[in-house]
Amino acid sequence: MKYHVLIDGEHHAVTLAADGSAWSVTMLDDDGAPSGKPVHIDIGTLREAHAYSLLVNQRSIDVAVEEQGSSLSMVIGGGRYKVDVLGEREYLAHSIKAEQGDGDKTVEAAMTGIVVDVLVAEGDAVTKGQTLFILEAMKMENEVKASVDGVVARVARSAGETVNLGDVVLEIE
Amino acid sequence: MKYHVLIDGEHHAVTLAADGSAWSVTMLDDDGAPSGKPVHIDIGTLREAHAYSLLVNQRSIDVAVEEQGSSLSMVIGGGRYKVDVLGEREYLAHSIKAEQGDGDKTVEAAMTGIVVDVLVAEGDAVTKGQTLFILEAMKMENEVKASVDGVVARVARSAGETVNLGDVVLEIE
Amino acid sequence: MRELKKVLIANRGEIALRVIRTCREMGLRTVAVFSDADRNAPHVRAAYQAVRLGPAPVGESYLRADKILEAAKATGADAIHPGFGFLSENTTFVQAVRDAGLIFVGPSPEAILAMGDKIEARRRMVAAGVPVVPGMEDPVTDPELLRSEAERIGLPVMIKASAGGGGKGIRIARTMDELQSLADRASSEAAAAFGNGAIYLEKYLEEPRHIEVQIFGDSHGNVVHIGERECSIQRRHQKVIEERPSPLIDDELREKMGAAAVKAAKAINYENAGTLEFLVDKHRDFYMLEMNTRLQVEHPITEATSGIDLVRWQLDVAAGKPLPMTQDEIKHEGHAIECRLYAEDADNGFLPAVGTVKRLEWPGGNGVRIDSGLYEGMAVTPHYDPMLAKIIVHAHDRDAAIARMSRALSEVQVTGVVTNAAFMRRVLHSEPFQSGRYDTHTIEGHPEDFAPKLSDARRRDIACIAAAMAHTLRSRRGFTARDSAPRSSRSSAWVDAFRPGAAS
Amino acid sequence: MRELKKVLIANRGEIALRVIRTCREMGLRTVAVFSDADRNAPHVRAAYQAVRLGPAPVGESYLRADKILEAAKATGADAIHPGFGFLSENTTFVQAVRDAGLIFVGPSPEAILAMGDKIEARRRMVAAGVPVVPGMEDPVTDPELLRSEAERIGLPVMIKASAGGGGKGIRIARTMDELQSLADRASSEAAAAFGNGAIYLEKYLEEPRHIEVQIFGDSHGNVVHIGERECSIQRRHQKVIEERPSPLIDDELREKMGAAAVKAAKAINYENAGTLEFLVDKHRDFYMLEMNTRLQVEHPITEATSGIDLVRWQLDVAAGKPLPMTQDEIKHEGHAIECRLYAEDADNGFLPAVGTVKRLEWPGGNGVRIDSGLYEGMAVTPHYDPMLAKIIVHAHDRDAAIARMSRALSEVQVTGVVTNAAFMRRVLHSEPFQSGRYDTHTIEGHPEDFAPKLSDARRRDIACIAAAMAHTLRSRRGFTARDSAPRSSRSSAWVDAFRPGAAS
Repeated sequence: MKYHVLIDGEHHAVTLAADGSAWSVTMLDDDGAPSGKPVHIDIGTLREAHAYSLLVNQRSIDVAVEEQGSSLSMVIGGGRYKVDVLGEREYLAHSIKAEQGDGDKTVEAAMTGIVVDVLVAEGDAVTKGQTLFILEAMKMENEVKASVDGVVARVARSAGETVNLGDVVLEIE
Repeated sequence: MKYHVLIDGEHHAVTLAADGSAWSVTMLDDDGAPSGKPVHIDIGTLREAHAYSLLVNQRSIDVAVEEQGSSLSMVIGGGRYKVDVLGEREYLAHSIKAEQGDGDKTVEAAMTGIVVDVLVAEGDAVTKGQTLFILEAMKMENEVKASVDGVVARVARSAGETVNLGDVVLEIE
Repeated sequence: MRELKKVLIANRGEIALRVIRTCREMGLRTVAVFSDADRNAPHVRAAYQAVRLGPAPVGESYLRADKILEAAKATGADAIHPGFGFLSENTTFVQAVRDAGLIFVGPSPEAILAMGDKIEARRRMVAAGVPVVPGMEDPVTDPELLRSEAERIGLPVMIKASAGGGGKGIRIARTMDELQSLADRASSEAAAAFGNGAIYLEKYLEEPRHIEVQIFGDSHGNVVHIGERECSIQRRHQKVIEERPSPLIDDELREKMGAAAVKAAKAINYENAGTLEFLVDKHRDFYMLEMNTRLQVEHPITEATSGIDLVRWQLDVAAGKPLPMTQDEIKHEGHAIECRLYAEDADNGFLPAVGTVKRLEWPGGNGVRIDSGLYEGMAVTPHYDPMLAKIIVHAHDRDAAIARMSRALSEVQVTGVVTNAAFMRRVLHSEPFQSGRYDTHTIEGHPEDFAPKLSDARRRDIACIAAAMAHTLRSRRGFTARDSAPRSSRSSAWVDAFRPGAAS
Repeated sequence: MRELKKVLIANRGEIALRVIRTCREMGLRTVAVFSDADRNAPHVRAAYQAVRLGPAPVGESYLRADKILEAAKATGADAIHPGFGFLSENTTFVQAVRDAGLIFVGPSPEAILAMGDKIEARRRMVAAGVPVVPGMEDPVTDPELLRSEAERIGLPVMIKASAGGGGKGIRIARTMDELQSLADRASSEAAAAFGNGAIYLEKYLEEPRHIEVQIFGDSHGNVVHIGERECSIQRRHQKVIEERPSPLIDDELREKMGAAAVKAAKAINYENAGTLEFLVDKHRDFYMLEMNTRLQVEHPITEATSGIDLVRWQLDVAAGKPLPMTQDEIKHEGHAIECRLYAEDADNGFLPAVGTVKRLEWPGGNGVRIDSGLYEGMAVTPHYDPMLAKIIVHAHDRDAAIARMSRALSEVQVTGVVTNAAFMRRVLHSEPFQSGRYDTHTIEGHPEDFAPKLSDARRRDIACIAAAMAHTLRSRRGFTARDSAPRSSRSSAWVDAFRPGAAS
C-alpha cells in the first residue's frame, strides 16, 4: 500500500507491506521508486487507540497517538508531531486545494478560557507578532499574537465571552 | 430494594434506596425491620467494572471488584471478600439447596500448573490436613491438603497432567 | 502542647495528597475536602474521610472558608493544613480557624500579614537589616507617580502585585511608552487573582538568579534555615525546574543568606515553615524579594538532601513541639532536582493545555519521587492550576541527578493532555543548565535553544512510523466498528481517507 | 580498563528495568531481550533496542544462551548484565560470554563455581576460617548414609539442593520416618529447577535469623562490605520483607560479620557484587549459609541507606575501574525496608496466583521507591517468577520506615491478580515485626497472627457496600449491554440474580 505522509507540510511517500506479524515500510523517491532500505516496524498495543510500543528496526520507541480529524497527533520520544497520512486519491485532492491556496487564516483559541480583551478590530492591518487578543485560562492571562501579516477580516468573539479549544476568535486575510 | 448478602455464608439482609445521586443502605433484622441507621454510600467510578472510590458515611474506601459467577469478589482496604448478593427469589432457592446439603466436596486446583503426584486413591480415607496431591506452578511444588475428613470418592486427574484454575482434581465424600 | 488527632487538608491535588501521606505516617486521621470535579481525585481516596465542598469553580469550593470550617466541625478535625495557594495565606481564614478553636498548621495571622503585603514587608525587612531589591515603599496609583518612580529606580522595572504570588500580576516595563498599559494589565490580573489590584515598582535586575532559603520556626522562639533552593529556570515568571544545592552558591554565601533569612523570620516572630526568596545578581550580591509564609511547591528537594520531612515538622510545630534539630544538626547529602509537570504546550508559547488523561505511567526506580494529583480519567480543566505533578530526583552529585531526571522524565507517559516533559528534558540537556550558568531570563531570552529539533533521519523515521500507525489504527477501527456505537462525525474525514480504493 | 558502550540485559521484569535505568543514567545504550509473553513489558520499552528470543517458556527464551549471545553480536553490545536468576550463576554461560569477547557484568566463572556448589563452598569456607552451619561435607545419595548423617547432625535437619537458590529444593525433616520421602521430593524439585538433583543435610537452627552481608570486590583486589540486610520474614523459605539495619545487629556484630564476609570473598578472589548469607541464632552466633554470586533481589535497601547505586558499581567494576569508596567512606543513614509484591494468595497457603492486570496504581511521595515489571494488560502466568514488584521505603528511623511502608502498601492498587500487599501490611503491624523480635519461622509458625480479621462492624459495612456495588454493576450492565457483545455464559448466573422480579 502506498501512503503520502505530510510532516509540517513536508511530503514523504512510502509503501507499506506486511512483514510477518509486523510491517515493512519503504520510503519512495519522487519517481515512486524505493529509496533506502525497508524499515521494519513491530507494533505492540499498550492502550488501544492511544499508546503503542514500537520496535523500529529493533529500536524500542513508545508512541502516543491521537486522531485529530484526518491528522494523527503523535508523541514520539517526547516530540509531538502532527502528521497527515493520505491515500493516493486524498493526496491528489489535497494537492489541488493547496495549489488554489487557502485565503483566510483563522486564529483559534488554543485553550478553553475567557476572552479578556480583543485588541484589534475588523479592517485593522496587523503584523506578525502583534498581540491580537488576551485569553484568560488557568488563572493566567495569555497574549495571543498574529503568526502572519495581514488584515483582520472578521472578529468572531468579544471580551467576556467564554471560548473552547479550537473556537475561531478572529480571521486574518 | 431488598437484598440478601452472604459473607462467608453468613447472612445479612439489607434494603437499598436512592439517596440523591448516592445510595442509602439499611440493615434489616430477622423480622425484616430496619436495625440501625442507614449507611450513605457514594460511588465514584475509577475503572468501569473493576475499581471504585466509595464514600461510606464520608469514610473514603477504595473497592476493587470482580464478578465471579453469581458472586462478587471485592477487595476493600486490602481484605478480600467473596460475597453473594441475592434477590428474594434467589435467596429462597439458595436456602432450600443449603438445607438439602451438598454431599460431595470437590478439591479444585487453586492455580494453573502440573500435577506432580497424587498421593491418595479412590476409596482412601483421608483426614483434615493430609496431603492429597502435589501441584507444580511457578517453579514451586505446592502440597494441596484435605480441608475435611472423608473418603476419596473420585480422582479426576493424574500425575503429569496440566490443570487450570478451578479444575476438579479429586472429590471427597 | 496540644495533641493533634485529625487534620483537615484545605487543598486539592498533589499537595493535599502529600500532606495526607505524612499525616498517615504519623498516625493522624485525615479529612479531605473536594469539589465536584475532584470526586475521584487521589487526595479524596487517600484520606480517611472526605467532604464535598461544592461545584468545580474555586470560588464555590476550595475558597469557601465557611464550608471548610463546617467540614472540620462535622468530622471532628482538630487542625487544618492549608497546603499552598487557595486560603493558605488568607489571614481572615487563619483567624477564623483559630476562632473556631482549631489549630492552623502554619504561621500566625500577624506574620502572614507582615509578609503578605509586599510593600509593607519591604519596609520591615529594611528595618531588620535584610537587603531588599531597590524599589518603591508604597503602592502606586497615580500615572504621574508611576512615571517618576520608574525614572527614579531606572528602567527596566518590574511591575508587581502587592498581594502577589505564583508569578501572577507581574509585568516588566522596558520603555516608558509601555509602562502605563502594562501597569493596568498587572493591576487587573492582580485584582482578579487576589482581590487586590495594588501594584508597585521594583528594580529589574539583569541576569538575576532566583534563590530561596527554607526556614523553620517553632513556638519556642527557635528559627533554623535548611539550605537554599535554586529556582532560576522559569517561564512566564513561574518556576519550572529547581535544584539544591544551587550551582552558584558556595558555603560562605550559603551561610550569609541563611543568616539573613533567619534574621528576617525572627523579625516577625515567624513560626512554622517559610521561605525567603532572594534575587542574586551576577556579582553574587543578594536581595530579598519576598517571603512565602507557607510550605513551598519545591520543598521536596530540601527534603531529599536533608532527610527531613517538612510536613512532619509542620505538624509537630503546630502541636507546640520544639524543632527536633538545631542548626548544627541539619546536614545535606547529594544533589536534588525537581521538575514541575505542567499541562502546557511548551512549543507554543507555554499555553496552558486542557484534556482528559487517557493513560498515565510514572517513572520509578532508585532516587525518584513522584508527587502527583493526576489519575486516569481526570479532566484537566481551566478551573485549577496547570501544575499536574512534581518529579523529584536525588543522586550523589549534580551530574548524576541531571542524568537521573532525564531518565525519569523519559519514563513519564501522560496521554490525553499535552505536558512540558519533553521541554524539561531539553532544558536539562542544554548548555546553560549543564554548566549551571543560567538565570531567570535563560528560557525566555533564548527560546530557540530549547525548541525541538527535527533531523532529516528523524523525519523519515516519523514518516514510516506514521504510515504504519495510521494503517494499524484503521484496521482496528474496522475491526471494532461492528460492536461499537457510530463514531462522532469529527473523525469521519479520517475514516474517509481510508475508505476502499483510497489507497493504491 | 575496557570501555562499556552498550549493555545487553539477559533478564526480564523489574530487575531488567532496574539495570536499564542505571545504564541510561550512565549514558550507556541498552539491549533488552524478550519472550513473546513480554513483548510490551517495561524492560522492552525502556531499552534502546530490544531483541526477541522466542516463545514464553524460559527454556525457549531467557535460558537460551545461544540466542542471547546472538542478540549481543547482532546489536553490537560489548557487555552482558545477567540480573539475578536465569543464567546469572551459570558458569557455562559466563564462559561463553567471555569467549565471545564480551564483558560479563559479574564475577569470574571460577568464583561462581566455587560458591555455586553448596557443598564445595562449605569446604572452602571452613578452610578460610568462616563459620558455617554444622552439616555434611558431601552430597548424599545412599539411604543408609542419609539416616546416619541425620543422626550425627541431630534432628531436625534441613535437606538442601547442592545447586540450590531461591528457596527451591529445600525440605525440613523433623522425624526419621519422613526423612527419605522429603529427600526424594527435594531432589526431584532440585533436578527440575537446576538440572542437578544432588542434595545434602544441614543442621536446622531453631529461631534463626537470616541476615546477609553485601560485599563488593574489584579487579584490583579490593573488597568492601556494605552492611547487612535482615531477611528473616519468609514464607515457603522465600523472603518477603527485608530491612536494614537489622534490629538484632549492633555495631560490634556488624563489624564481625562484615569482616567474615570480606574474608570469604577474598578467599575466592571475588569480583563484583556478592552477598554472604548467614544464619544468626538466638545466642547471636552467626554461621555462613551460602554466597550469592550476583546482585541480590533486596539490594535496594542497601542502596537506600548507603546512597550507593550498586548497579553503577557493577558496571564500573566490570569495566576494570577500582571501587569508588574505601571501607571507611561507606556510611549508612536511616532505615530502609523492602516488601516483595508477589502474585499469591496469602490467605490460602501462599499459593501462586495468575490473572491479567486490569488496573495498576503505585504509591508515591517521600522516601518511596518502586521497582516493578508490572503493567496494565500484563498476563501473570506460571511461566515466570511470581514476584511482581518491589516496594522500598527509606525514613529517618525504623518506626518511621514501618509507618511509611504501611502507608505505601495501602496505596498499591493491582486489580485482576491477587497479591500479598494486605498480608505484608498485617506483618508490619504485628507484634513480632514491630518489636523486631522475629525469626525465619515467625510467619509459618504462627499463621493465625497474620490472618485477616473481620469484626462484626466491618462485616456489616461490607454487606452494605456489597449491596450497593452489586446494584450499581447491574445497572451499568443494563446500560452497556445495548452496545456490547453478549457476555460469556460464565456470568449469566449473576445476571439472572438481577432479572426483573428477582428483587422485591
